[in-house]
Amino acid sequence: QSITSEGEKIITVSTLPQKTIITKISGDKFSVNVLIPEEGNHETYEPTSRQMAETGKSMAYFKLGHLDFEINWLGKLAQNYPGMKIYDTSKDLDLIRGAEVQHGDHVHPGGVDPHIWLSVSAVKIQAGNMLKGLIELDPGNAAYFTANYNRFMVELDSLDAQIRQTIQASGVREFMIYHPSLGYFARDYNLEQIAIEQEGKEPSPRYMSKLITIAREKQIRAIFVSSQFSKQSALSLASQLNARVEEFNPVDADWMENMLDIAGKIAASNRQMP
Amino acid sequence: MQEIVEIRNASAGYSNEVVLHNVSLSIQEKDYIGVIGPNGGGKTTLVKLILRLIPPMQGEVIYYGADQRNLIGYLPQVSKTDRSFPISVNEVVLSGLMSANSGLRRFTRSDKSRALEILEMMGIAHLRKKSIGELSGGQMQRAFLGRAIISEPRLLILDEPNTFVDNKFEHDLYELLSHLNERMAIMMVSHDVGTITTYVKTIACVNRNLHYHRSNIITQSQLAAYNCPIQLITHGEVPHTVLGKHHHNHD
Amino acid sequence: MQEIVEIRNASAGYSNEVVLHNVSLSIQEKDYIGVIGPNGGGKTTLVKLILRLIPPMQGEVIYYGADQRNLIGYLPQVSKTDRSFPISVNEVVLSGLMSANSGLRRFTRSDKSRALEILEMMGIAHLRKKSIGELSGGQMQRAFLGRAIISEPRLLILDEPNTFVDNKFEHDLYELLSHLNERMAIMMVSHDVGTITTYVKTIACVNRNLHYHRSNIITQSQLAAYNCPIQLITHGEVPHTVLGKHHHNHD
Amino acid sequence: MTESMLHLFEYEFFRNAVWAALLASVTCGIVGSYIVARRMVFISGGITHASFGGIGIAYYLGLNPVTGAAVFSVLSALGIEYVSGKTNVREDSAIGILWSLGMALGIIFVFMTPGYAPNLMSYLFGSILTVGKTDLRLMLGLSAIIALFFIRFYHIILFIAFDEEYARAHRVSVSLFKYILISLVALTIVMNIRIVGIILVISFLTIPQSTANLFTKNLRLMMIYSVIIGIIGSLSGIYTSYYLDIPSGATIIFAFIIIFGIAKAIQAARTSAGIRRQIG
Amino acid sequence: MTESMLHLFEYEFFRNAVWAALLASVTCGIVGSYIVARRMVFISGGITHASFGGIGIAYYLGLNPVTGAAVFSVLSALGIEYVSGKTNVREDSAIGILWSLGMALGIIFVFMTPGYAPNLMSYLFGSILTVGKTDLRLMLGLSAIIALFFIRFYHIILFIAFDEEYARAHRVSVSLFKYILISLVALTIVMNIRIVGIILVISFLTIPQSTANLFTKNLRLMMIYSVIIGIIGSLSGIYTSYYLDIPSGATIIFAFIIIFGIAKAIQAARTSAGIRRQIG
Ligand SMILES: Nc1ncnc2c1ncn2[C@@H]1O[C@H](COP(=O)(O)OP(=O)(O)OP(=O)(O)O)[C@@H](O)[C@H]1O
Ligand SMILES: Nc1ncnc2c1ncn2[C@@H]1O[C@H](COP(=O)(O)OP(=O)(O)OP(=O)(O)O)[C@@H](O)[C@H]1O
Ligand SMILES: [Mg+2]
Ligand SMILES: [Mg+2]
Ligand SMILES: [Zn+2]
Repeated sequence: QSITSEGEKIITVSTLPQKTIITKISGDKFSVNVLIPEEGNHETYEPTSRQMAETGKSMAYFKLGHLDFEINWLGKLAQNYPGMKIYDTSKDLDLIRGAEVQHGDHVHPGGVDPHIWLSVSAVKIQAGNMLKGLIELDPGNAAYFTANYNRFMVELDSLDAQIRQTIQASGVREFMIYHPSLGYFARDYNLEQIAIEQEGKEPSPRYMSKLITIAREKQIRAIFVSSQFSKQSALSLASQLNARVEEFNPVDADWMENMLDIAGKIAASNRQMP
Repeated sequence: MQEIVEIRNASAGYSNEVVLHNVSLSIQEKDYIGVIGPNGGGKTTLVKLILRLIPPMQGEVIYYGADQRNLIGYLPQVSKTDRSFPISVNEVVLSGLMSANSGLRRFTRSDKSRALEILEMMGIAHLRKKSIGELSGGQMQRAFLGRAIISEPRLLILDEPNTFVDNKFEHDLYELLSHLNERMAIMMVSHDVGTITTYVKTIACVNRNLHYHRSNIITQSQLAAYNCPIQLITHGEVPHTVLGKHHHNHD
Repeated sequence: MQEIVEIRNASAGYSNEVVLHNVSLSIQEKDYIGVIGPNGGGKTTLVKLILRLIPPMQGEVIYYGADQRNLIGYLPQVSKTDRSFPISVNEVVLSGLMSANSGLRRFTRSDKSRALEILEMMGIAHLRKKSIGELSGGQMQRAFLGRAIISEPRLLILDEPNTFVDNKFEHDLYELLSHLNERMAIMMVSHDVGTITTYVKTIACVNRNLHYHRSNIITQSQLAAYNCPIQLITHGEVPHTVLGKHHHNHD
Repeated sequence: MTESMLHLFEYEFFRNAVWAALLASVTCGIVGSYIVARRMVFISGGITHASFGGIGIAYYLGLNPVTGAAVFSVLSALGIEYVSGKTNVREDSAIGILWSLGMALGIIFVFMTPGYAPNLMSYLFGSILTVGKTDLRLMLGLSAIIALFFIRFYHIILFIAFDEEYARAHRVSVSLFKYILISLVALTIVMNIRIVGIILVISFLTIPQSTANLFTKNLRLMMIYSVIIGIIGSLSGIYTSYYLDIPSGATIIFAFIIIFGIAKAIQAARTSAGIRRQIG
Repeated sequence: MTESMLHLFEYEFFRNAVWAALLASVTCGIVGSYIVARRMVFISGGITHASFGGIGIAYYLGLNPVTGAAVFSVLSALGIEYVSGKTNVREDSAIGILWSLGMALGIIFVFMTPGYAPNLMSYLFGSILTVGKTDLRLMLGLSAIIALFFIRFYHIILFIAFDEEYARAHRVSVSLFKYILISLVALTIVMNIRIVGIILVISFLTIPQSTANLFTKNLRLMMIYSVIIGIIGSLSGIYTSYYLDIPSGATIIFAFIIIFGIAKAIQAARTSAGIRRQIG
């Protein structure tokens, strides 16, 4: 039934947007299996047996790079499937990370913001990594993949231009977000991401008071919140700022459309809604 | 004489064992029934059946009288007391006043002075503010006795009331019960033949079945006639040496 | 005579109350000490002090003898039994065999036959596979008595052993204890003056202080001389009517 | 310092946080004392996770997840009481069973819901700094209901909790009371989770009560002291978190634990002084 | 069907899942019976959340978070035993306190660690379908230790759990045993969470035990039956999840609950038949 018919080649990725992106390049040469790790849902995240069976048949795993899920589970998966190649699509990417800190005798790097799929420039680099991987897996179709890749790059350039235009036209310089998943997006378009959960951490009262002062100063009219999360806290804050809550879905399967949608929402975020 | 409770052809027990087989008993006003029988005979089971703490597997338990509010006062054989439960001795005694309806009303001043009276009667008034877990075995038994009698129930059921209490108090207790019996029926489980035969009016022998003797003195021949299935009760065989009275200097 | 345990000028009690003040007592082989005193006098506290279940606030408790493994068998006044705990009657009795070292070894065949013997002695052999929570009050007390004596300890401490048990068994128990006393020391807390004075060899009166009487018969004048702070013990005042023996048809 | 303390009150989020702390202290102080006395602190974890099922079902049916959580938490509380009453399963095991069942239902319904799964847990993690007005109003209502219920029925609640069998012998409607009580417990937990988050709820439900229990063995006083300790601890926690610029949930917990430590030390000193005096 | 059942074994993930189910059944069957008998099921939630603190500290210090969790879980288990032994705080309250403290520490350390915050909990959660070889080896070791320890010291464990005071009177090193036992409990919980996830752990620790308890009041048999029920339930849950293509955690829980329901029905039928026979 759903187990793929004989001879089909399978690769596995972590998230739905990643599948959309890699399919742009791999076309019909690979069947793409998604594990769909739900951000922050670790108490309950569970793949089904079938997803796991597909993963087992995969030639390779294209990891996004820095999802908690990947950090903690991929090692186990690799143990289960020693034959499966693992590609890190975040290779060579200029990651947003905390400062390195000296702790006595050792240094450890700050945590990495994992939301690298929500940025056109970052996806370009990921696509390059994907291309390299796919060619390695199936050298016979190298030309096909490269053609797809080039076509995708053109699409990405136009997407980037469109987003840049939308943002510039709106004059928006900053946006407020509950859980900071648009760090790379903000960097791409010279926006300031004002996060309530700064670096994904619970706010302190002093930070909250600062936040409110800034939000008032900058006339923030919208608070962005991922549609997977409870809006409750954002709503309460929004009412204090006389702002609205704007939902967006960071993991929508239709990645390109979604990027435009997010850009549109940010562009409109300084406007008072009727 | 008015009937208070009647057990009619009832069987009762626990999930893996039927303990009482087809027992019948009627308790009337002013009754003072002593319940005797060997360990495991079913005395406590009988008490629980009357209190409707376990349902009859067969037959029925009927309560008589329009007002069933203050029907029964009860002293359990073993109380499942959590020794660190935050409740004071005074509150334990007061808890005897709860009943189907009156449990919902607040305690009045007279309830509280009644509780103090009972505590004094039980000789534990000085301990009333202590938490129940801080009492000795006998002191705790006294608190539970107080809880059983405070509401002046129509029927007082005591399952081995002499447990843990010292002799002085035991004696006083039996006197008190005789006195209470003027206004309420009493059913008392005991292994103390001396007591049973001195104070009670009638005797129920419980050993899987129940045999009711309408007197507090039963001879061997009577028992044989009733085919009374109880074990040898032989307190008199133990010779006594009596300690004289001596003074008690409580500090 | 060899000493087993000695309490030397000890005070003991609970966080909010010192119960025993400066008590001393030495228990020697073949001793049979009856401990009497009013409710709340400190009898159970004394027992716990000897067992080192509570630390002395002052003074000391000394165990004598090189081998302290099988020192004490103990029957608590109230056992904190969780009635739904998954343990069988047989296992409860066997648990008396654990001690500092032997607790770590497995039970041998002879341990198990010893347990069966004890269960028969206690009249609960037919209940040995039941879970402890399915016993009646008296049956449970017998199981705990079995646990206390199975290890043949050098000192047997019983806190009100007659609780809940029927007369037939009570009588048998005292006979058994007299028998056991030939090879172990016994300390027994009881409110039953008849027993105390019949079976024990010496008497300790406990009421915050401890007065030790080297005899089992104490007269009023003796008590006065010792200034014994115990309450009136008055069992003899209750008149007895003795029930005759009658047959027991167990099913 | 006093000045800046007052200036914080200009912020609505801060006023709300103070209100939330007060209301959580009251509801958890009362309900927590009952829970601690009955040795069923575990229920806080159980209800939380069982209500997960409700969120999942609500999400699947397109209803409000919070209502789903509330309804389901009450249902699972009733289920816990039912299972432990009717079968011989012990209360803590019953809680464990309902806990698992709730989560399993949650997972299945989330799975059946098309699209990316919602983060059900996020519905259970509130922060005291982002409490909404509606929640505060609901909490105020709940506090009033709980306070009134416990004042009105204090003794019967106490007696049933202490000796259920005895209450049954007195023909009190024990089951009715237990069902009502456990529903109130469930509502308290769910509501408080919404406003202070699950971690803080467990702290609010146990630490002040354990502290109070060091000084009193009276349930009523335990409730009163717990409320007071809850208020002192949570307010000082919030202020500390402001001055140290760290998350307030953690500082409130630390404040509670410090208060507990101090109380324990005082009690130990008192006891040993008392013993020394008596032995003298 | 049998064919495709066997064909599943071609997948390593499936073989590992079956191993994980077996090992979880063994460890949780034994440890869970002990926990259920002692009425401390709550400890599963407590240990998990308390170990959050360990992960936070490990993360801050740049150490391995899983080791941090394991070390901290044992430390908090010892803390629970210590608090409930030395102060008069009841065990469930002590668990609540340690639960809060652990989470507070976790939050603070995450806050102090520079950079984007990781979801610390993710270090603890696993799925039975993604178990790694290393984890299985660790689990195998733990199962062996637990089985040996419980077989070797079965009676002393039973007696201490049943009547601690009596064991003390017999001069058994009660505290030592309790500390060892609670450490084993903590390790079992942490390890099992990593391989089957927290929801499943609580199910594995309570439902088979409650089912076994319907038929036996003997701790040893309870352990054996629990292991068997655990294996049957988890394997049938895994198969069901494969055929219905739904998450296996949930189906395992449902399998457990169905087995419990059937067992309850059998027991009820037996009882009433027995009563009818005896009454005649
Ligand atoms: N909770 C229970 N579950 C199962 N069986 C029980 C339970 N309680 C008592 N039994 C059994 O029922 C029988 C009668 O017990 P019951 O407690 O009524 O005896 P009793 O006459 O009160 O004895 P005692 O003098 O020892 O108090 C006993 O054989 C006992 O083993
Ligand atoms: N756990 C406890 N905490 C605090 N106080 C206690 C505790 N147990 C007993 N007490 C107090 O200590 C005193 C002595 O108690 P103890 O149990 O030693 O008396 P006892 O002589 O055994 O009495 P009884 O004949 O009633 O068993 C009593 O006043 C009692 O209130
Ligand atoms: Mg009885
Ligand atoms: Mg005593
Ligand atoms: Zn994110």
